[in-house]
Parts: sequence; structure tokens; C-alpha cells
Amino acid sequence: MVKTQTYTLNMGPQHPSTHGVLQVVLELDGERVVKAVPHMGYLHRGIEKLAESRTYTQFIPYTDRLDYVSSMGNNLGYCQTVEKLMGISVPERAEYLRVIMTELNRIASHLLFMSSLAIDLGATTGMMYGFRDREYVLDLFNMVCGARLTYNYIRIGGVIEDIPPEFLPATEKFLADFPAMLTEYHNLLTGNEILYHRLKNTAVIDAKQAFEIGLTGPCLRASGIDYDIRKIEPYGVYDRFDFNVPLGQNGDNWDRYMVRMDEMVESAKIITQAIAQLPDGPVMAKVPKILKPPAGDVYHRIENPRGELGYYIVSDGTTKPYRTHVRRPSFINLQALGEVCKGILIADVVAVLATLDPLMGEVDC
Amino acid sequence: MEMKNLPIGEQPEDEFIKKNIILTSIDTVLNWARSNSLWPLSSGLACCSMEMMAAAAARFDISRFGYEVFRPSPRQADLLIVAGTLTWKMAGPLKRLYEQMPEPKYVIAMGSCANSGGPFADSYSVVPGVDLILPVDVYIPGCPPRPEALIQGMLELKRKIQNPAVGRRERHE
Amino acid sequence: MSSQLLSNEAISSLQAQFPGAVSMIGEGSQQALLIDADGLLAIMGVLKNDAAYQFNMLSNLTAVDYLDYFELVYHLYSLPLGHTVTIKTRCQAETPRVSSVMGIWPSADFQEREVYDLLGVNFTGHLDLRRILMPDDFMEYPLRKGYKLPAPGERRS
Amino acid sequence: MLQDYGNIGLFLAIALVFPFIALGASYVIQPRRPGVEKSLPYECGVDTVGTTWVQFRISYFLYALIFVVFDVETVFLYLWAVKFQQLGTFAFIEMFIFMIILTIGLGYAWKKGALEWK
Repeated sequence: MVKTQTYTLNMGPQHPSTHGVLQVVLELDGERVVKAVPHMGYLHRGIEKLAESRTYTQFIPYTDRLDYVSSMGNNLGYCQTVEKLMGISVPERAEYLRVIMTELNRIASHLLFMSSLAIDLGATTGMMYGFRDREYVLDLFNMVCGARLTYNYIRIGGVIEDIPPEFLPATEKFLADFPAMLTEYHNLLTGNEILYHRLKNTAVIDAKQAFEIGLTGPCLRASGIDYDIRKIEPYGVYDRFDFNVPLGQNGDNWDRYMVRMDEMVESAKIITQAIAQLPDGPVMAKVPKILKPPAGDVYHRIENPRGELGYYIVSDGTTKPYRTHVRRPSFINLQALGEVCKGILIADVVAVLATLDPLMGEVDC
Repeated sequence: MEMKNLPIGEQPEDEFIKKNIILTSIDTVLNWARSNSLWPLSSGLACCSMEMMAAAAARFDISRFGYEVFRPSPRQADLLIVAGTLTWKMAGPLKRLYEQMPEPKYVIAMGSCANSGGPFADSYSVVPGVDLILPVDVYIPGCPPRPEALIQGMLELKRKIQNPAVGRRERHE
Repeated sequence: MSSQLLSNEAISSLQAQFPGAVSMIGEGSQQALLIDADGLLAIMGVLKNDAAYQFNMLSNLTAVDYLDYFELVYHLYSLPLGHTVTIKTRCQAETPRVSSVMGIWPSADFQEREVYDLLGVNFTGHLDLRRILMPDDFMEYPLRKGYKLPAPGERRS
Repeated sequence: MLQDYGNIGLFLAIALVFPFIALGASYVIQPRRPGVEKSLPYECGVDTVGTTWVQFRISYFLYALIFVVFDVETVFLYLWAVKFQQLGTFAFIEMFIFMIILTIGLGYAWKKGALEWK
């Protein structure tokens, strides 16, 4: 074979399919990728340093802006960590409202995943369908806390507002025609021949490799490992719902896509059960205006749409945390990019980035 | 639009001319054309990019105004929407993107992070306000601003382009 | 089944195996094993491969600046046995140096680079230790308590 | 007879003038402010790494070649498709022979592996 010359290409910070400001330096031999090195930090806002000069309640809006597509999950993780540190018990109604909100947010996040996967592979109508139906969920959140993207709804000790009377009928209406939306996507995308061949058997991550690299969330479950924190370490009232965890077989792009589509069905199941069991009562525990947790440290993790989201808070007894560290799933999932991209075509790097679904607000923290 | 007044004798033609012939300057025509088909550069940084995509999607649909063609390359874009938090590490590349866009180009600072650093203004790595780096035409408040706010911002830019006397900026035109 | 903390007899057997290197601090949910830095790799290897522990997942790795020493915090989780443990180790603040656990758990790669980038802890044995979040020409370590935030708008490279 | 050539000549003139009008108008109207940074190669906002003048692999050329062959074929199909009722069965068979020859070419390229990316 004639010796060919490899050249280096920047799939740089401003690129339509890097899901934000991620720079992947590709060493290419024609169309085939020899080496892919992700460079991050273009959206590093130093949130952990800012946390040292914010009180516990003031930090909640910053958690919204970490993984800004599933902000409810971030709020929940942070608030449960502080509640674990201070030993606050949250009223029943607030626990159920939290479950409803985070599962609705999981559906909205997976809908956005599906839209960005579709447009990355060239199916612009797929994006229009996904964004159109995501607006239903955003309307529900708009009804509850007035915001579309950064909710700041879950607070330490419960939730800030009880749901308006028209929320439950609207949610039930959404859940009623959600299966019809899903069949529409399956006809449009899953049944699509081109999408199937683009995703099937490309970028395979087997179980052992996935676990070693530290993948969590749908990417790990696509490789067949049953690791869902809602099951192994149920937080809040998750142990009262029965839902199963969809698993993939061989961890290729197709499985990562299908696992997320099946997870949406499970989330809808959880929401219907939560609405059925929704008790009455207060939505906020008796929490002092100024929180002064006892000195000590605590680590708590929850299952966010992109993986295991953990908060490690060290408090020194004052109103401001001594140190707040956020274990961000997308940041650690990106380690798989370098491994997986060896020897695949450039177009498949785009597909891998779409199915790994990194979110730069969360990667750069 | 300057209208030449005709001699009194041909009054009926005056009506005819007013109805059928438009006399205007080239700049007005060009600005009218530019303002009605702004091609934004798809350079989303953070949460505001989600609202930008929602604005471009089916429900809010900026293609009603002709702005839905998001060009990935700065060579074909004439509007730079800075949607999200600009950090010092991204400032260099963003400045280069701005420089590589052909004139006439316009900049919209979307969201309070782009306007003044927003909640991260006192961070060690965030540029408190994009106007330290780029000449900004329209500021859109909000964190993130709703898609309707982005549409209103773009319409403000459209009015600003159509009568340039309002925001005369030699460096831009 | 919810995952529970490492049982006490498991800890005591570990202490017996490494006399003087493992001590228990904190109680209840804040229970942690304090390991001194030079025995770190050996103990972590046992924790991962020994049948009694099987901690095959490094869930979280971070560091805290306690002014006179840095404390590295590891949260481990065992998938087969379903229990968790928090490991802490300390290194002095002037020349923070800890051996890297990247050989044991490859998932520590980016997390160690982040700790190096923001706190300046040197991980010996790390394959590719360079800055991950801050620009490469950034000289200081922003998450240290001593680092003073620059005046708004003034950039310090 | 001459009159027909006149039409073709006129058509040719318009075909030539049209691009010049389009490009000339934009050349006249556009504000030109060349800058150093503007002339740098665009690579997602950052500097290019390594040499950008690199010898491309032959596979790109083969792809382009096969595309051009079939593009020209479609140009001929257009003419035939417009008038194929009036042209009768002879032109019909003629066109299929033309397409079969090209499909043989495609088969040969496929078998030699010019379509897969090595």
C-alpha cells in the first residue's frame, strides 16, 4: 500500500455537531480517524469556585446551569445532598412532586437527545418532531415554575410551590398521547433504513471496557450492565414504583439510541404511578431561613438522564459550603470518545458524539 | 423615499407614478434585503443555545421572519448570536469567528451571560460581557431568554438595519 | 436492594492486613477510611481485586484544600456486592503529590486531570497529566483557597 | 435558417452575460474590508494544526470520478425523458443500451472496491 500522510483536523469549539463548545482534535488518514483527543474547558465557568462564595440556597440556580437540559435532576441531586447533610425529612407530597418533575425532565432530555441525533445524521424532520413534542413538557414546567429551561423549582426541604390545579389534567393528557408520539418516532427514525445502518455495529463499547472507562447512565446500560441508581440505591420514593431498566446487548450506537427511547416509556410509567399515589399535604418542610448545616462532608448521587450525577459537599458549619464538588456524568462519559473513535470514519465520530450525548455545561462545570 | 414633484400640468400622471413606480436609494433596498434574510451563525455556547434551537424549531419558528438558515461556517453567515457564557478560553476563537465573517455583519448578545457575565460575572474564567470583545448590536436580557425574546431581539435588529441612522456605526457598515 | 456501607469486620480485616495504614474516621453516613499516601496503590489494588471487597467502580474522585494539607476523596462502589466506601488520603499543601490510581481504575483519568488542573495536585504515574479545563497558559490553580478572584473583567493569564 | 442561429446566439449571449451580472452586482455592492484574521483559513475558530497542504488520498478522486460519470448520464436522460413519447421505441431501446453500458461500468467499479473507503 502506498504510504499515506495523516493530517490533523480540528473538530473545533464551534462545530454544528459537537453539542456545544467541545473541541475534538482528529488525526486523520483520509476519512479514517487515527486518533481523537477531546479538548474541553471552553465553557468552564468555575462553578465550584463560585460555590464557595454562595450560601446553600443561592447555589441552587447554578445547579440549573450545569446540565441545562435536565435541570430538575441537578436541583434534586443538590437538594437531597444538603438534606442528607442536615437530616431534613421532606414531606410526602414534595417527594412525589420531585419524582414527577425529574421523570418529565428525563423525557424532555431524551427527546432532545433524539432530535440532536436525528439532525446530526441529517434527518432535519426528526429534529422538528422532537422539539415540537418537547414543547409539551416545557409547557408543563412553565405551568409549574414559570421557567422553560432553568427551573430552580426543587429547594432544600421540598419544592417551592404546589402544582396549579390544571397541571395534573395537562400531564395526563400528555401521557395519554405520548405513546402515539413514540410510535411516530419509531416509524420515522427507528424504522429508517439509513439510520439503522449508520448506527448498527458502529462504535461498539463492550461491557468490560464501558465499566472500566467509567461510563454511567444509558451509555453503560447499552453495553448490557444493569446499573441504574434508581434501582441499586433508591433515593426519595423511587422504591415505591415498579419500572424496569432497559438494557442493550452489544453497546453500539444503535443500543445507546434504543435504550434511551425505551427509557422514555419507563419514565412515563413512573409518572402515571406517581400521579396515582400523589398524597395531599405540605410541599415544604420546616427549614430555617438561613441554613447552617453541621460541619462534615457528604456524597450523594442520583440517576440523571446522562448518567450518575453526584454532589460532594464539605461544610464547616457556616452558611457557605467549604467545598462543593459535582461528579458530572458527561465529563466522565467523554473518556470513551478517545477509545471508541480509533479507526472509524469521520461521519461516525459525529454519530458517536450524538449517542454519547455530552452536554458542555456539565462537562466543563 | 424621495419623490420628485412633477409640473402641475400632468397631475393625473402624478397619481399614476405614485401608485406604480417606487423611487428609492440603493442602500434602502440593500438594507431591506439584508434585514429580511439574516443568516445566523450556529455558534451556541451554553443554555441560551437551547432556546435558540427551540426558536428555530417548529413552535416558535423564526423562519416566519426569514432567519432560520443557520450557517455553520462564518463565511456564509452575517449574524453572530452569542448565545451563552463566553469564557476567556473561548474569547479568542469567538473573536476570530467574528473577524472571519464578511461585512455587513451584526452581533446579538443573547442572555445575561453574554450581556454582562450574568450569574458568573465574578468568576475567574468568564468574560463579563461580550462587548469587551465584539461590537454588539442588540442585547437580549433573560437567563435564558425565551424564544419570543430572541425573536423580538432579531426584529429590533431588523429595524436597526433598515434605518441605519438610528445606530450609525461606521465600523460595521 | 439498597447499597450499604462497607461492613465493620471487612474494615477491620483490611486494617489487619495493612497495620497502621488504614484508620477509620467519621461515623454514620460520613464514615471514611483514611489511608496514608504511600500505601495508597497497594490498598486500592486490594480493594479492587480482593474477593471480599470487589470495588470495581470508582464513582467519584475529588480533592479538598484544607489550607495545611490537601485531602483526596475517593468514592468506590462495588457492582457485584453492592456496597460503597469512602477513601480519604492526605498530602501536604506545599508540594501536593499523590500516586495516580489510573492504573487500577481507568475512569480516574479525566477526574485526576481536573484535580491537577484546578488544585495543582501532582499525580505520579498518570499517563497524560495536563490541564483539562483551564487554558494551557494559565499559571495558577483557581480552586485553592489562596487563589484570589481577579477583579471583575480583568483577565489574569 | 440564419434566423435560428440568431436565436441560439442570443441564448448563448444571455447564458454568458447572466453569471457576470450576478457576480458583478455583488462585486459592486459588497463592502470590502479585507483583514489579516479574515484571510486566515477557517477551522472551527482555532488555528490549523500541522501542514494544511497535504496530498489527498486517491479514493477521493475515484469517488468524484464515478459521480461525474453518472451525473453526465442523468444530463442525457433529461433530454430523452422530455421527448421520449415522440421519439418512438427505437430511441427507447437506444437509451437502455446506453444505461446498461454505464451499469456495467458501475459493476466493475463496485467489484474493484472503488466504492468502499479503504
